[in-house]
Amino acid sequence: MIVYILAVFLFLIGIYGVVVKRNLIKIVIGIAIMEYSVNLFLILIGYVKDGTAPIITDQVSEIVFVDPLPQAMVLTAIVIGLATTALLLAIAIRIYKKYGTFDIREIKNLKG
Amino acid sequence: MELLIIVMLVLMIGGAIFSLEARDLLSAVIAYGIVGFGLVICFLFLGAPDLALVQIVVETITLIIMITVILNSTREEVKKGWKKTTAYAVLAFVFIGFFLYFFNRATDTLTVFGDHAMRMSKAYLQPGAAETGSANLVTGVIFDYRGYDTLGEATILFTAVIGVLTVLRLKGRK
Amino acid sequence: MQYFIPLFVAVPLGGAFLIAIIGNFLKGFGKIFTSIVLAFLTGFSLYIVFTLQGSLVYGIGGWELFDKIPIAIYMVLDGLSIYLLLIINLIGFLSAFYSISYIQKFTAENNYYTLFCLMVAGMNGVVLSGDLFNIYVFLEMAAIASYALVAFGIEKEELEASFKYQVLGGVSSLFILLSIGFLYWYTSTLNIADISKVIAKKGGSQLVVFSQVILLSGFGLKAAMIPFHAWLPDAHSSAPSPISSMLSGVLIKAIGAYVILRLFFNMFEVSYNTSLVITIIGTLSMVIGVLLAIGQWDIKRLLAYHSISQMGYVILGVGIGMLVLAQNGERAVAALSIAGGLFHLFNHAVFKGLLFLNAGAVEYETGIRDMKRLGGLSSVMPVTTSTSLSASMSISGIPPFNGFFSKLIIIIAAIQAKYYVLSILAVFVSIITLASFLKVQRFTFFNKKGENWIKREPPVREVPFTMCFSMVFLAVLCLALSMLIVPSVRDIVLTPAVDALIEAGEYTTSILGY
Amino acid sequence: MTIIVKKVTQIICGVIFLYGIYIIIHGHLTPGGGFAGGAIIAGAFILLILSFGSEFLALKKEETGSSLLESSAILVFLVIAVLGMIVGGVGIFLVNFLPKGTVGKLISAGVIPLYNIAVGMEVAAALLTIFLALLIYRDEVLK
Repeated sequence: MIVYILAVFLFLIGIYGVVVKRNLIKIVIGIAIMEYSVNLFLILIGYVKDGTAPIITDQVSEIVFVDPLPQAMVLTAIVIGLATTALLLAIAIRIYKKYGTFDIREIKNLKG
Repeated sequence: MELLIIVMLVLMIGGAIFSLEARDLLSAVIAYGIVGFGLVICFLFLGAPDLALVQIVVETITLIIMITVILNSTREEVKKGWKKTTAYAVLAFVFIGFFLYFFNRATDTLTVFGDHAMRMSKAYLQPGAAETGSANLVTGVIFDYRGYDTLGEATILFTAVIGVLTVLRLKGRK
Repeated sequence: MQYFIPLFVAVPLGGAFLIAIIGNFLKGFGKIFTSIVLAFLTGFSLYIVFTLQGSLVYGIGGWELFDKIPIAIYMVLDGLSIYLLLIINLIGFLSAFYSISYIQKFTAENNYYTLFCLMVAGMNGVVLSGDLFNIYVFLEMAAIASYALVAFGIEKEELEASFKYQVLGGVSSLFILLSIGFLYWYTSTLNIADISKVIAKKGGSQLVVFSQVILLSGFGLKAAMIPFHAWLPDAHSSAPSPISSMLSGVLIKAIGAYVILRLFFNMFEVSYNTSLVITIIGTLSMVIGVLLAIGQWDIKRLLAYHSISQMGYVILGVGIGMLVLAQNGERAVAALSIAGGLFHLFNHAVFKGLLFLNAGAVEYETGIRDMKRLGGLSSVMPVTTSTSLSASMSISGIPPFNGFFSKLIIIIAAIQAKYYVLSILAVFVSIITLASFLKVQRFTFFNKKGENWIKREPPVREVPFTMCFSMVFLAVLCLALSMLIVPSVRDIVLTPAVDALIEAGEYTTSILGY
Repeated sequence: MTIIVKKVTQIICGVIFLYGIYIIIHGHLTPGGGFAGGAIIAGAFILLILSFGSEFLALKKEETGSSLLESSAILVFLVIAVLGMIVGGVGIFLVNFLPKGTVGKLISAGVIPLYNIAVGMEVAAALLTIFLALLIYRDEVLK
């Protein structure tokens, strides 16, 4: 059970980063950390004791397989995470060019 | 197995905390890399080689993009105004406390790590290979049982690229 | 008939990819093709509205049940989803038609139409899918397309608004993914009907309540309900007008309100305290949204705050229905209040879309959004004035228009369900809405003389045809929709949507067959 | 970049590219598949651009070219999905209509290898376009 608590704790560190940090890049890092922790949490759920990767090789298939469904979900979630991070970084550069800083406090209405 | 995962998780949590607290943005991004590559190793332990492969390459490319962004701009983070940030920090810690408390209460009745009861994926494991014909069951699930997700998935990457191209164009209005 | 359901997602997707390729060579291809695609989809959904009995279930990839467990992804088309599809595609078509001339002021027109088609495809995908993770994937597609569209004109405040919207939207999507993980952990299946079956069998545990809270906060943020509304005023006021009319008219409904309804009616059992929480959030958004809107002078920010309060009406109507069902009061009152909520959902999409299009027309001609510097446009822009007059009257609930009827139903249902405080609040908020929209009308269109507009170097005259057409069409719709009160019309459109929510069991039997 | 980096890149780039193609083609046999292989191919190109500097390639043309490739690759993906509806005779979206073949062989999983190739091209072109967009933005801003 400790493993799940640590994974959710990593998620909460991401939330801490997003809420508290003033720097745009730190916020983007916070969101990316949250994405990684959710992906890990999903895979932790699908793990079966001493199960191996779900690939059928030709020898006698008596081995226990890990659950392939969370792996399909997480593959999608990783690429979604990449998509959001790329868009966030593109906007962060434009804001940096317009304001000359990554800090939220200078940027007018980005509070909250 | 569980011990290895716990060690990796502690390492990743340390990397995450360091990356959020680091003054220099470049070291923050590098520390963020610890979390990403720690995740790759966790995937390998948990029997998910597909994901480890995708994660390691995607993580490298994200790091390259982040470093390109940072080298275009400043590397130090402005530190001022302690009053406001501590208020937010206290708020965040309260939220973290509540979340963990409720999470712990909610999940004590659930299956322990490792004995996961399969219901939907029973169908993917037993006859899986025969019906989709692919030896790699995960690819079978991705492209055949849940191909609709992957269609949405590829479109999301396409949307992100068009979004980046629109945001990074030079002149917005005529 | 069943084989045409995937067209709702495949056609806009194919359209988006074709526009992305052909758009570079053929300049005007994007605008025409988007309007054709969306017109086809509107007609198709109208056709299905009239011919749909019960619900259509479509397994993707042709996989049968594996000893009574659904293993593939199912697309479910029942009364509620066809109702939403009609709204999405209708407002989508009108906004696309409106933006044919509005977007000429921007560069990269082709990307605009690609992202527009992708947003519509994402929303159609969310409304149609019966699988929890699939809803997340299409929700993310519509959300990323809307992040990029909010930042379309690369000005300072648009980039900030888009960044804030994306950070909050990203956090809420991750909450949703986390709760999907919890539900998969508890029920180890992803199909909505299957999850409700397993939860019914296993009995509600602490985890179900915990994931309900996270889901409600995640989708609450997408539907801009009160504790999570921070992103809405910035995002909706700085986006290009057809996009903000799509955003507040359709996106917060298809991604926010619809999924809350689907999950809390068809997946989880209707429990007393969750419906109480939903009703409280609805009333809070209704009241605080309108109070925030009074002090605004920028037209679009005022309209954005009003979206929050009108969404509060919708959630209030549905919340009262849930409360009555949870205390298993008589179903007629519950059906009436849910009908009121859903009817207001359609009305709000129509008149809020129209109001944003009017604000866009005013900005297109004069380039000013601040009401203090506007005035006397009625003599110069007759069409915009008349359509915005009809929209303002219907949002503040003046009899002949549709807003009045839907608010009336919600208030009657609140009284019948003996929640007198809520009905008084609803009337009070409607009066304040009337006051603030009179202010809008007086300042933008009527008080000063119009001739100084004509003397200005680009003379202010009426907006081009495509914008007028969409605005007039929506204004006519404002009147036509009040016909939904007539029982014969109501049974075709509104009652199947309400039944889809009231008889929750029927949703699961249609998929699982048992 | 120094001469050493350039020389090493010239050698490695080909191997990385080949490895990416191997991962895509054998997606349904060994771990990996469209997403992983596509990302590896994009990594090969990014390495090439990083080591040889951006003025070496005419970036602007590259970017439009790769975004064009990306949209056509995902269109191929959608066409295969819709083709299943028409050819499959039963008219079911995303059905695996090609013969399945024996499990372990290379040509074995019906439509899945085609999906793999389409998604691989799409992911490679997508990541490359994002990276090129950032570089072009940096050059134009510096100018």
